[in-house]
Amino acid sequence: MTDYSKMSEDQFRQMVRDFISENLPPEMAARWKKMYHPYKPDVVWWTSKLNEVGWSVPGWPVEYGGPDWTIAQRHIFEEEVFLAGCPALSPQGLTLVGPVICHYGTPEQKDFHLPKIRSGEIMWAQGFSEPNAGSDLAALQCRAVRDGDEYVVNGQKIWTSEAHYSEWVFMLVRTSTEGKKQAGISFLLIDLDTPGITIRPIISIDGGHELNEVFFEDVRVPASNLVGEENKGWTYAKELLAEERTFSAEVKRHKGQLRRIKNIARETKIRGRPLIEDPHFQRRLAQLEIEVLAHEATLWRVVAEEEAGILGAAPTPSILKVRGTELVQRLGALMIEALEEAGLPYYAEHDYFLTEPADPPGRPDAYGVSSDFMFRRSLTIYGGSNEVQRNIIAGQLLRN
Amino acid sequence: MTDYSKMSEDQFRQMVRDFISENLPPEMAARWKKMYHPYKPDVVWWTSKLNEVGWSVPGWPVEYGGPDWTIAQRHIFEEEVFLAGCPALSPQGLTLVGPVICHYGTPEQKDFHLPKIRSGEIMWAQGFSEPNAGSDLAALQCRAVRDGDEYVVNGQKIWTSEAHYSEWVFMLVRTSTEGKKQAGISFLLIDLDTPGITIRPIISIDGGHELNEVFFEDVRVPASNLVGEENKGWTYAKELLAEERTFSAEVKRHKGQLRRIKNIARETKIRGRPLIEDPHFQRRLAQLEIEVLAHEATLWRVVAEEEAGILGAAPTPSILKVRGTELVQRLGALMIEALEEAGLPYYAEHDYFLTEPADPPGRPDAYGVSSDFMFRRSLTIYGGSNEVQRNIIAGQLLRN
Amino acid sequence: MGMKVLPTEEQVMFRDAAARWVEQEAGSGADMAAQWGQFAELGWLMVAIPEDQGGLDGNVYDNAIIAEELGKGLVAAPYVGVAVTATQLLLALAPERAEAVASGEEIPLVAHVEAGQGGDPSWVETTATQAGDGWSLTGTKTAIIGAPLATSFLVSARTPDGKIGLFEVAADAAKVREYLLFDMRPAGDLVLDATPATLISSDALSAIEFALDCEHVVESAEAVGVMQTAFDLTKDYLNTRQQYGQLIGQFQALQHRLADMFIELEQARSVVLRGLDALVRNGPDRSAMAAACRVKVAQAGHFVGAQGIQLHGGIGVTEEYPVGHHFRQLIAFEMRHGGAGAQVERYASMMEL
Amino acid sequence: MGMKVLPTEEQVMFRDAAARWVEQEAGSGADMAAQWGQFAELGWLMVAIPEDQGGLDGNVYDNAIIAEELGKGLVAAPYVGVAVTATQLLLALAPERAEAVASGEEIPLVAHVEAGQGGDPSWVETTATQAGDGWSLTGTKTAIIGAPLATSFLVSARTPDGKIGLFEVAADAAKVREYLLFDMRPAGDLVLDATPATLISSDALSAIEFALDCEHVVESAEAVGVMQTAFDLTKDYLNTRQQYGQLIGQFQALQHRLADMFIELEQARSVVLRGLDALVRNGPDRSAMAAACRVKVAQAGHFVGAQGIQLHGGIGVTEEYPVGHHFRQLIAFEMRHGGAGAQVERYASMMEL
Repeated sequence: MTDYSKMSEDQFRQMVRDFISENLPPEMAARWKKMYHPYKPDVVWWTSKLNEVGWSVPGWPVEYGGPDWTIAQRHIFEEEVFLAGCPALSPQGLTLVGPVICHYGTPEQKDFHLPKIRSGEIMWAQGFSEPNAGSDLAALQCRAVRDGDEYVVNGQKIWTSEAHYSEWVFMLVRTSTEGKKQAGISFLLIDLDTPGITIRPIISIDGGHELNEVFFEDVRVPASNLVGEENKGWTYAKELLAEERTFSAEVKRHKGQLRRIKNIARETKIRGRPLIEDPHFQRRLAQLEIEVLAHEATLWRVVAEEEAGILGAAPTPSILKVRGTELVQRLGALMIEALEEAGLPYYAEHDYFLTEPADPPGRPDAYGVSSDFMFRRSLTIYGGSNEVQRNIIAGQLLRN
Repeated sequence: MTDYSKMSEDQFRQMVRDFISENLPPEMAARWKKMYHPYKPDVVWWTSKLNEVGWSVPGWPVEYGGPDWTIAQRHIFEEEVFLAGCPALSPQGLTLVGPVICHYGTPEQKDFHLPKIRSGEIMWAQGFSEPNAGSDLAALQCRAVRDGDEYVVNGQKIWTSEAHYSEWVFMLVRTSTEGKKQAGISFLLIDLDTPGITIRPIISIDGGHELNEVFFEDVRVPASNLVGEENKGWTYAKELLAEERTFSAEVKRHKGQLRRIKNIARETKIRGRPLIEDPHFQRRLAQLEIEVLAHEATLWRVVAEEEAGILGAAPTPSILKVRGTELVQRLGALMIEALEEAGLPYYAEHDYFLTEPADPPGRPDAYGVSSDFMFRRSLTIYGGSNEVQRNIIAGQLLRN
Repeated sequence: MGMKVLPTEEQVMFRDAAARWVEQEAGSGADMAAQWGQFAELGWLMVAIPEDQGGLDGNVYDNAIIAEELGKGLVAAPYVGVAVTATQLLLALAPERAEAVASGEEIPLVAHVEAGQGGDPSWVETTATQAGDGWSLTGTKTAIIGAPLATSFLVSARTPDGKIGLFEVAADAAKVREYLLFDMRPAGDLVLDATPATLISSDALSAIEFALDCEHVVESAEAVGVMQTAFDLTKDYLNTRQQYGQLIGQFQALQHRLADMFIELEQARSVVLRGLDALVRNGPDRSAMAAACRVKVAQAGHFVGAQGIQLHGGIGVTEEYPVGHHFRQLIAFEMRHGGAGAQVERYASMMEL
Repeated sequence: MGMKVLPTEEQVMFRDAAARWVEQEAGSGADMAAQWGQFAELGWLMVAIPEDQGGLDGNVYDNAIIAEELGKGLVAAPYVGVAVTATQLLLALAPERAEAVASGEEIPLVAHVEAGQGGDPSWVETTATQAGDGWSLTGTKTAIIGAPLATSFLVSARTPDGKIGLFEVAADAAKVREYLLFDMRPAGDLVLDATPATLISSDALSAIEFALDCEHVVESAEAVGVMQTAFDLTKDYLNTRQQYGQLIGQFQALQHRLADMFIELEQARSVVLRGLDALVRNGPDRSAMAAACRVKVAQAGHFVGAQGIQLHGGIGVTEEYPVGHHFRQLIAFEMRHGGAGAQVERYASMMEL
């Protein structure tokens, strides 16, 4: 295995770029630069490609196939693959449930699941939110009742990204109603082919299909699919989210947006002059680029502090999430403004994302921009709404 | 008495302009265009001048000397006198306690106080806030205990504008601790020459002196100075504030600020070019001018609805206050930006505002701009902080 | 301050009728052509047409009142485009045509906007050349809302003498590239390639400017309607949805957001009244006020729509819940006529300095 | 991502020493001259000077660490102006002078800013003409913080060949119009009217640019200190002040405001590290990063200072409570070098398009 620890950041970055230019098909890159919802065939193909060199699971322990990158290297990798237009890997398996299985899974769970996650052979959905457990996740009610060596699951999950083309789902289920509401929650792995599961699409306001509702009716799940101990699922879920504390910063997306805004503003001619030459537009763009710089520097600070084993400013993940998501929306707003009427046509990633979307009329550089702008309203809502994040930040500050 | 009801708005406006140009000494106008704290000699002189034609108390009932203007006419008047640089009338007597005495005062109170308020002979301070009763005004603790035909007042008031050059103060005092905290409050008039009163200046961060703390130690006040009934003061105070529901919109100040920003931006040359010609600056200015237009149109709507006897959007005063005060601060920020370093020198309205301030070095058009910017931080705090106003707005919306 | 604020009795009747219509018909699945017949019957297409031309002798205020109600229901039929923009243009340049529009018999749509115009009505790159007795036009007009319904297009084009003329192209003689806007309203681009056209006026710029100013303001009124519903949905949601064992409307941070939404909504409503006033007065500030109107309403709409979604949480981004539809239409409003930024620039160019 | 984030042990020592000094001396009423002697003794004036010129061989990071602590205490003595701007300029153009500055014996201040410069270092209208053996300068340099303490001024001026030279004018030979800034720091304008001066360099622009970039970043670090105290005061106040029978820190709207203040503070702190990194690397992005630093810190400071006052309520606008003083100094920071808006423009002019 390559020893990455000896590489400078520039060397590492160059290595990633070389890999991409040798392996990423240009038509796939072109497709991904306009798309914003996952397209399964590309995702699976690219996951397996990365797996060949051991790069599909940068966050995993070495003994389970992780490449032993520093946090900084992981960020460089993420940025490079994103900006080059590589297919977005599905995070549920690779970065969410994978590490939990690594840490808490039984030997059988590890043997069965980890290789299939790494290679992209099995894709995962995350079953956490419920209709009445959104911001207040611990209020979840989907029940799993032990019956012999099985759990019988009844209930509903919602906002389940990619469930319609995933093979498995990892769930938080209620196994006890005693004590605090956080106390009776367990972490369960379920094969989506199990009888009793119904998946219903949720179409989002961009016209796309990424989200789903999943209904469970007397779904019988082997007890051996329980991860860790019964009623301790809340702890694992929290660790799973904390593990990724710096990866919700969205910096790579901001950089992609800045590039795309500049491209659009070069192409948009207002009364014959490229918009990019308008002093007012330039300064608004400069202002946002400065915001991105400061945000990226915050990310770097946190990464350096993490690598040095220092906790740093305590509510860091919340800060990165709030600022990162809000910047995505502000950049999106400037981008649609730069498009004027050219951004108005509906760009339908319509066919449930199992086929490539059709191109609407108009400028190719406008494809998907306004749809993406619509869909990204969700950024400030999911994963703990920004209101919840601000509660967390203030709570930590005022306790200290 | 002139019948103003027959006048068109344009005629009315012209009449006010004519009066100003005939009566306002040019040096006084020049002084007021750079000042932002009241300067007593000018205030008294101008009040008496307006009183000669019956214009010092536009909000009073006709029988007590009000000119019977429409609400629209009052706004036109306010705007014209402000923009012409007339001394700012002291609101405490003329627009706050005056109408309360008109409605609830005894005949003796009316005979003694109203003429002296109208003419500017007696100036008033408002004793409402206390150190522990700010946003939560009804928590006030300054006690007035009945002793024969006197009240004995003990306690403290704070943020008392202009107390240091006022002759009287109107107070909310606690006369009972029974029932709800709003229930035991009375409305009392106190001569500031009464023994036991100590006035201590509060210097604000602009270096100016407008605010005071007032301490009351066994201050004996004739019981005949009670307004209305004992323990009903909260009602009168609320009416007093509601009476002026459209006059906290600050539109006249916004218009003055826009004028001044444009003047400054014409004078500020950046690398040889007037700032006013910079397209970026122009558009930011345009944005704020549009905000002012929309806000002014809201004021007009509310005035028209009031005159038609329709209540309109219920939390109107709070909306006007929140938006009006925040716009003053945004305009102030653009103004100091337009000044660059020329706004840095300290402009001291230092001599407790009984003398005219000295001019600092630098551009005369910069005088007072940054000091005013500092002082206007108070706008979003006093008179019910903007946080309290938003509570009020949301409370009314969510009840309906 | 003499701005008209309160509706007349007649206007209240129109408003109530429109509200009833929206409630009954807007989601009924009836096609736009059928709805158009109803608009004509209800008299909505003739409110701003003088009595002697067969109209109801009202003005843009009446259009605005109807448009606001249609906005509440996200009605896609191009009411403003026909009953305001095209109607005003014809009243100025070919008043004898107004009656046929009012009756619903003809549905002309103005084809003026071009890519790169940046909200400046005088920037027209489409050219008109004389071809025998008639004219022929070349260029592309974009984002014509309701294009599939049009019977003809009123097209601005630069004539050989450098002036901007107005021409008419019959819908069946035109090449229209139809598409949906992202807010699901049908629209189209008019692709002119030496397309034959009839001359209406050889010097039409000032009439076009007036008609577009009317469009800015009345479309703003429509957007206020869109916003109002987004606000109402959000307010009701805060009074219904529970999290952490209480109504989410009891959380102060959400209360303050709702207050800010309401303030913006009120500012938008007010500036529309000011815009209408400026149209009727038709003074030197008319175009500046129309631009201001568009800017303020677009920005307020962006904020109210986005926060409406945010306060709904996940359900707000779904197709099956309405608040996101309102957001989309508000964003489409913001992006039209060069976008709100271009309208700020336009205001700045007219601002007293 | 190789940006230096964590302080060295030596830097931690400096930070602790500066924090102690601020605690003991900052409000002690000692005059600036006395404080200056202490700065020299503590070695703070020599941290960025190479060892072979008698310094401690550190760099602007060390200056920034000290400046941040001085900012927390609103120390008026012109530490950044002398130990960073003047020192860097002399190190580039007259390194033999550095030792006298480090010892506190000489206190030169850079006189470069002119009205109308708009943050562009190359816009200099002050002129230098040769007069016999020496030079004579005419023009006005403005907003020199700490001017009353200066022993000399390092003045930029345009020479007859069109280049920008650097000159020195002794304080006792100069006409200084002294005044207070609104944040109560002593400052002054240098009024040059055929004033005799000594030439230091006849082609100084690039050294001036470097020194000013250092000033931008280290002054930003100082402003972060100012902001930190404003934030801490506010946080403590929310944990102390009661209204409506509870700690005001329990109101969610105020909690969220505090969270936003903290986010801005953290962004400001981060961008300063990035600015320092750019100075040390001295690559093509140096000036852009310095401008970005100034912009972000100024805007964050404006927000944090203003909200600090707002959350304090009435007491926040009083002279006797500190949070307003911090706001004032943050606004003064924002207005310097053409103001934050001019720095955005400067960044935009260097941005990759």
